[in-house]
Amino acid sequence: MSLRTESERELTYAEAVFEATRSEMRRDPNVFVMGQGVDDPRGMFGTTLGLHEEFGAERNFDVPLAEDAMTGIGIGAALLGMRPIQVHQRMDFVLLCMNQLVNMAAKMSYMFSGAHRVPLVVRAIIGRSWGQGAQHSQAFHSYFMHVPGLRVVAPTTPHDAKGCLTTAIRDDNPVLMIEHRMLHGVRGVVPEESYEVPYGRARVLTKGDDVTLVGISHMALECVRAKHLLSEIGIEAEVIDPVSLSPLDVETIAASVERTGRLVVVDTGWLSCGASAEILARVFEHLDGRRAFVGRRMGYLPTPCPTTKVLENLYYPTARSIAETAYGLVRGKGAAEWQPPHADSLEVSEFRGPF
Amino acid sequence: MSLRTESERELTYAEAVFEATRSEMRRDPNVFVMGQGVDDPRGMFGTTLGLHEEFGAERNFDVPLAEDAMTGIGIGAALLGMRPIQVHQRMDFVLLCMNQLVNMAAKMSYMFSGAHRVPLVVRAIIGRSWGQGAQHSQAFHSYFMHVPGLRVVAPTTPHDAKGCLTTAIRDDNPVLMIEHRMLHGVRGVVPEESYEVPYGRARVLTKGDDVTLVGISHMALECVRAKHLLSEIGIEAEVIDPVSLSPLDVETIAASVERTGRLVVVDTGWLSCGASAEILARVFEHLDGRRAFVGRRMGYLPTPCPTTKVLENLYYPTARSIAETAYGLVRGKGAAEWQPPHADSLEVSEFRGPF
Amino acid sequence: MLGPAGASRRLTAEPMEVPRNSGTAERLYRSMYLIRRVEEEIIRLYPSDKIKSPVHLSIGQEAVSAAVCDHLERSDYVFGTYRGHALYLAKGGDLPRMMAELYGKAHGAARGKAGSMHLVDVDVGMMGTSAIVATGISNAVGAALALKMRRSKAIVVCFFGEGAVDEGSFHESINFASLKRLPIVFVCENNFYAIYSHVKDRLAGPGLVERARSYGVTADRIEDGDVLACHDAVGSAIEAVRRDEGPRFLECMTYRWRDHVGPGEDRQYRYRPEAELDLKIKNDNLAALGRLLPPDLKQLIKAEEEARIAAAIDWAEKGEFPAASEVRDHVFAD
Amino acid sequence: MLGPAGASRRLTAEPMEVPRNSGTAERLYRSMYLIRRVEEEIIRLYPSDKIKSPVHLSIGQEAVSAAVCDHLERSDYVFGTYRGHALYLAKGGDLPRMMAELYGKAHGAARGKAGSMHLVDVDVGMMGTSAIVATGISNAVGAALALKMRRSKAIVVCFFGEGAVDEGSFHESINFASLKRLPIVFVCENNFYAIYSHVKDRLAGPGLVERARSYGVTADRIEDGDVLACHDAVGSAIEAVRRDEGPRFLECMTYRWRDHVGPGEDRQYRYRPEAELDLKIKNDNLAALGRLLPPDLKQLIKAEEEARIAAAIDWAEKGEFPAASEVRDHVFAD
Ligand SMILES: Cc1ncc(C[n+]2csc(CCOP(=O)(O)OP(=O)(O)O)c2C)c(N)n1
Ligand SMILES: Cc1ncc(C[n+]2csc(CCOP(=O)(O)OP(=O)(O)O)c2C)c(N)n1
Ligand SMILES: [Mg+2]
Ligand SMILES: [Mg+2]
Repeated sequence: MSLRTESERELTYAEAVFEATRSEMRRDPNVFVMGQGVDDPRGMFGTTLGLHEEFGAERNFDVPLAEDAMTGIGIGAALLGMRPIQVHQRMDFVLLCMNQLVNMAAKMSYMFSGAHRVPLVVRAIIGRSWGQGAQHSQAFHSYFMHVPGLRVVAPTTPHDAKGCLTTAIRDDNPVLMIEHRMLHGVRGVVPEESYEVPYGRARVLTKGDDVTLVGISHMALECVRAKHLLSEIGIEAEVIDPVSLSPLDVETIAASVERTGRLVVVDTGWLSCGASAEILARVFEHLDGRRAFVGRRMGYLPTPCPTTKVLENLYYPTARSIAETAYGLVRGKGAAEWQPPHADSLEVSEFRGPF
Repeated sequence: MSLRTESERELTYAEAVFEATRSEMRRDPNVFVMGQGVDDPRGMFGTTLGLHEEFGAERNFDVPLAEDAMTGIGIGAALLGMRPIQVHQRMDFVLLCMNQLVNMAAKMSYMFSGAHRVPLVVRAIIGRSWGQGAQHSQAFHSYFMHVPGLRVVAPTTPHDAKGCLTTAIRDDNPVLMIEHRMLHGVRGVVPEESYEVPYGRARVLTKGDDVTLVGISHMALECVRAKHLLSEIGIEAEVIDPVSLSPLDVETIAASVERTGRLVVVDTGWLSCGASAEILARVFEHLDGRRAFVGRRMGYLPTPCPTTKVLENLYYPTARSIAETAYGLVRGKGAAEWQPPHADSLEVSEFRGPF
Repeated sequence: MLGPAGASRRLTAEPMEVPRNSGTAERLYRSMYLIRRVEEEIIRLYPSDKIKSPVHLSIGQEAVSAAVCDHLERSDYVFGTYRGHALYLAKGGDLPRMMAELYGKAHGAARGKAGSMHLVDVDVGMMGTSAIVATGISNAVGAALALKMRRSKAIVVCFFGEGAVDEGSFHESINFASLKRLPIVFVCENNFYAIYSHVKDRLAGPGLVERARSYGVTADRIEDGDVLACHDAVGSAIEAVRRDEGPRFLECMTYRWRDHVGPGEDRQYRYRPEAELDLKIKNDNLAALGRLLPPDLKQLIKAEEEARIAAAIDWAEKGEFPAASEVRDHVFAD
Repeated sequence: MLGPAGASRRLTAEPMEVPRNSGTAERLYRSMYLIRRVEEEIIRLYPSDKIKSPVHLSIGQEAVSAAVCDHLERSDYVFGTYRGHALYLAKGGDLPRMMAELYGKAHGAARGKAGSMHLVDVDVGMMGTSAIVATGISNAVGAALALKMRRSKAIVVCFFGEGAVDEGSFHESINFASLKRLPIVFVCENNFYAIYSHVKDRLAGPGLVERARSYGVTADRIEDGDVLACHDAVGSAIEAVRRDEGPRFLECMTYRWRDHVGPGEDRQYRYRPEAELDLKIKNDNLAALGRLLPPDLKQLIKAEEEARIAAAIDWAEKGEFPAASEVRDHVFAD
């Protein structure tokens, strides 16, 4: 998917992340990158590749395997006005630094009544495919959406990846940026100049009157694919990418649901107490009985992620399962069975890892 | 609040927790307690007081300040058939052991296809009052509700505290039991014999046709108080205590909302991606347009917890604010303003800490 | 809002001649006396329920903060724990604003949002304290990293109890500090207990100093009882860090007289031998230091500090509580 | 479902006379040969896309698992990491079920849910592996705690890379193990690298052995290159643990020949000197050990193991994938 704007230059998502990082490092000497392997020959899937060559070893450095302290160290540096960017190759590892992120970073501004600010960016990559298994496939964005004092963004397009990261780096508050591994190779138009993508503004990716599909991160792609499947049988889906999860642009989503009367929220994560629960609840509260609607949540199965492909394929929502769900909502209980054609997700099916 | 059953013996919540622990330790030599200060002269607010005297120092022992490894050690012992009970004086500290709970305990049964089981009980105490501040007042039950493979219980009454803990200890799966510090001193009828409170069964505490109030943990008490305030002006609230959060008994709650058409979920925690979002979403999905209803979520303000009393008082839902919210739902937009009388929560107002 | 004019932020009395190490003894006595007396006032005030938050007192432990901070510039940074009154005061934190903070008032150090457990005064480099054990240590290391990246001459001192060494976070932090040779002093206040748990029941092996050395960090154990000796030992460690010789670790032996939390005593719990406590009280560091000062100088110091304390309490009591609207302020920096 | 009859779980060939330490050399050679060849087969099979999960190979590191496990009973427990093929095989894990697991088949060690990163075979005490670095260490300590509480004679051995020592969890775990004198051996396979990051860029101070000693744990460094010497050193440590002398720490120097993950080489990344790698390959432990065995014995072992491997792959390939309904099984123990 590429959203064409004035400029026609295309980059991959990984390149867009790299570009935002490099241009902010050029702009502000306080910006630096720290993380396991950020300066290694693979450069975090290319997103940090060689930054130490331009900016010196002090501004793009490898760290010990010590997620808790390294997060605390980032916070401490931020207290003195540095602007660290930390990267986790898998979001599963942030479970080791929840204490610093939630008990410290999120609270320091409030607890000290503004005496401190924590301009910290944490990039966390959600793994998928090629047998990532139970411990390399998890998505914990809801954990951060739960906590006041943190911002959470989950850009889907290269354009938004660059813009969200730029906004995050310039923000004086701790920001979690969620990147889906399946998006790193996806291409899209990215302006060369710097720009910020604002918090709390959802993007309507496609217009439609029959059903609202909200897709988070990689699931926005699958929703667009589902939309095409649905179009073929005359159902017009409006696809919305929230982009920013905290704060969340409930107005845009609710306005769409007000028209369509039907909502499917598709998350790259579990449902229970997840982002999809929050979005559904927020739309419900927002419409507040003024407009009846029906809604569904989709996401990971309520199990750990199985490794074997045959089971892993069942674990994730697909364009097809999203289309089926939307179809069920639109046509209602009595409708004829509809089996949408298979829609290939090349970024998944062609992925060969190794991680 | 005491739910009178056949027996009339009353215990405090803390005593009920103690009794369940002691009787399971007598019943099964594999049960043991480990945690910071469990064998100290205060015995975790009395819940573990002197257990080492009856069962020996090996079965109720203090541990270093090392939440991550101690959790992993509990898991390792459980793999060999022991049944550890771990206690965190404050739930805020579980952020240090999220990795072991989520990446290991929750996954071992599935990841190894049943080759392992993890009979671990983690008791986590939510702090409140007497200036606990931002880092000693948090409630993270939604984090555990999010993750497949964990069970989460949040008993409100001494009766359920004993029964839930007994169920948890006998369960071959990891269970989080959430205890609210404000409940430890609350008295209620507790049978002397052992009994299990089953997962996934909510309790209807009071019947009513006008509005459904769902109160989690300590908030169930406040909902009962709110119910009394509402009664005085002729509004009958049905108060439901979910008791078990994962699995959740959505049927009972939805059946009530189907009657009342109005739902207020009151959590002792933040709203965003919280238990209240999940409950609201589940009820919405369950009724699935068959019955329109309006709903509200209440919980912590979307801020860290302030220390000073004047602000802390604003931070938590109260019987009064719950009653006001319910009143608004029942009487609708045009209704006259109603200021419910103050209902004292003695367990809060008389609490003098120190922790 | 600043404190009353009389309450200057730094301890500015001129040094006077006293038997040994005169200026130092005077400064340390003044600092320790202030800490002791402020906390005694907290004990006195606590039953009134005006201080509605847990307090963790440093009575008995004053020497460590006083001795360390005496070597620090205002531009140096310190990080501490919930047991933070002593550090806040020794580093020159504003006393009236501390008292107002304990009272939960709007003119408190953090407008009442922090309470005793989260004292902060960035103007003097008191960077705040955490109530989650050991979590401030990595923050302190991060501050030292920032100083190094900026080629600053300032240093960081990080205070924590021996209980914090149990936490993995300590190890990750000291390893990184050593790896990058950061300008930081780790000051472990070993008071033997974490709540009611003795260090020997939590810490395996030859001891804290050996732990630190296993990270390539020069480490010393400083015995309790001689404040001036402690001051000297701390001084050379700090000088080494200033000379960019990499981090230092100091195990400062000390002892808490009061209960872990709250204003009371804790003899009734019998978790520690009464004789152990009695001996510490008998060998009171503050009294011993006082004996080195001429009586009239001592009296002068006392009078001055008493006046500051009284003024601070008075100022704190008079202030307003924050307005309800403040509850939503500062969730984010703007 | 068990593997084919030919694939016995334990390595049961009778010892024979060889120059030095005959039975031992034979057993170790057999074990190491099996590991090497199984992984070479994985390399061969990988391009077929039949193994759809990351593999972390132990080629070059076989000696450690082989030498340690040779001293273990079936009733002893081991915990390992995602780089777990060697440990699984050395502890006597079922080879056909391992291969089926890599293929994601229903008759795999965990019915396809685990893949290469989470090998398990509780029947032989292979307690499973974690893909989150260092997290298995505390689980192993917990198992040792359970053994001690039950007065069992069994012991636990915990394997991890030197990268795991960076994690606070290691420190918390070894401290507790030492405090309680638990029957556990910590085996750190120091292959110098965590992915492409050299240990000297992550580990401050005098070294791993000194770290362990600072917890009161007896610790030894065992050099790479002499498998029988390694076997002896490991043996005495294990015997000490069996005599209830408390935990031991062994730093086993070793080297990974292949890329961190995947079947390939990694010379193109130039993160390590080629000469370093070449020297290790030249001094191949397996080949060196083989030179101690009579040629015909060696041939016999090879033939036997090749037959087992071929049978295992054949069996794995033939099996079915799990049914769709299995995706929801085992979230909870029933
Ligand atoms: C991570 C964490 N675990 C447990 C606690 C509960 N707790 C508060 S203070 C304390 C003891 C700390 O002892 P030490 O570090 O020696 O400091 P001291 O109180 O002696 O000054 C404990 C266990 C906590 N606040 N944080
Ligand atoms: C907690 C955690 N952090 C980071 C990673 C990513 N990671 C996977 S393996 C690895 C290197 C581990 O090195 P080492 O422990 O030496 O083991 P080796 O791979 O050399 O056998 C890293 C950093 C992880 N899996 N878990
Ligand atoms: Mg202490
Ligand atoms: Mg390694």
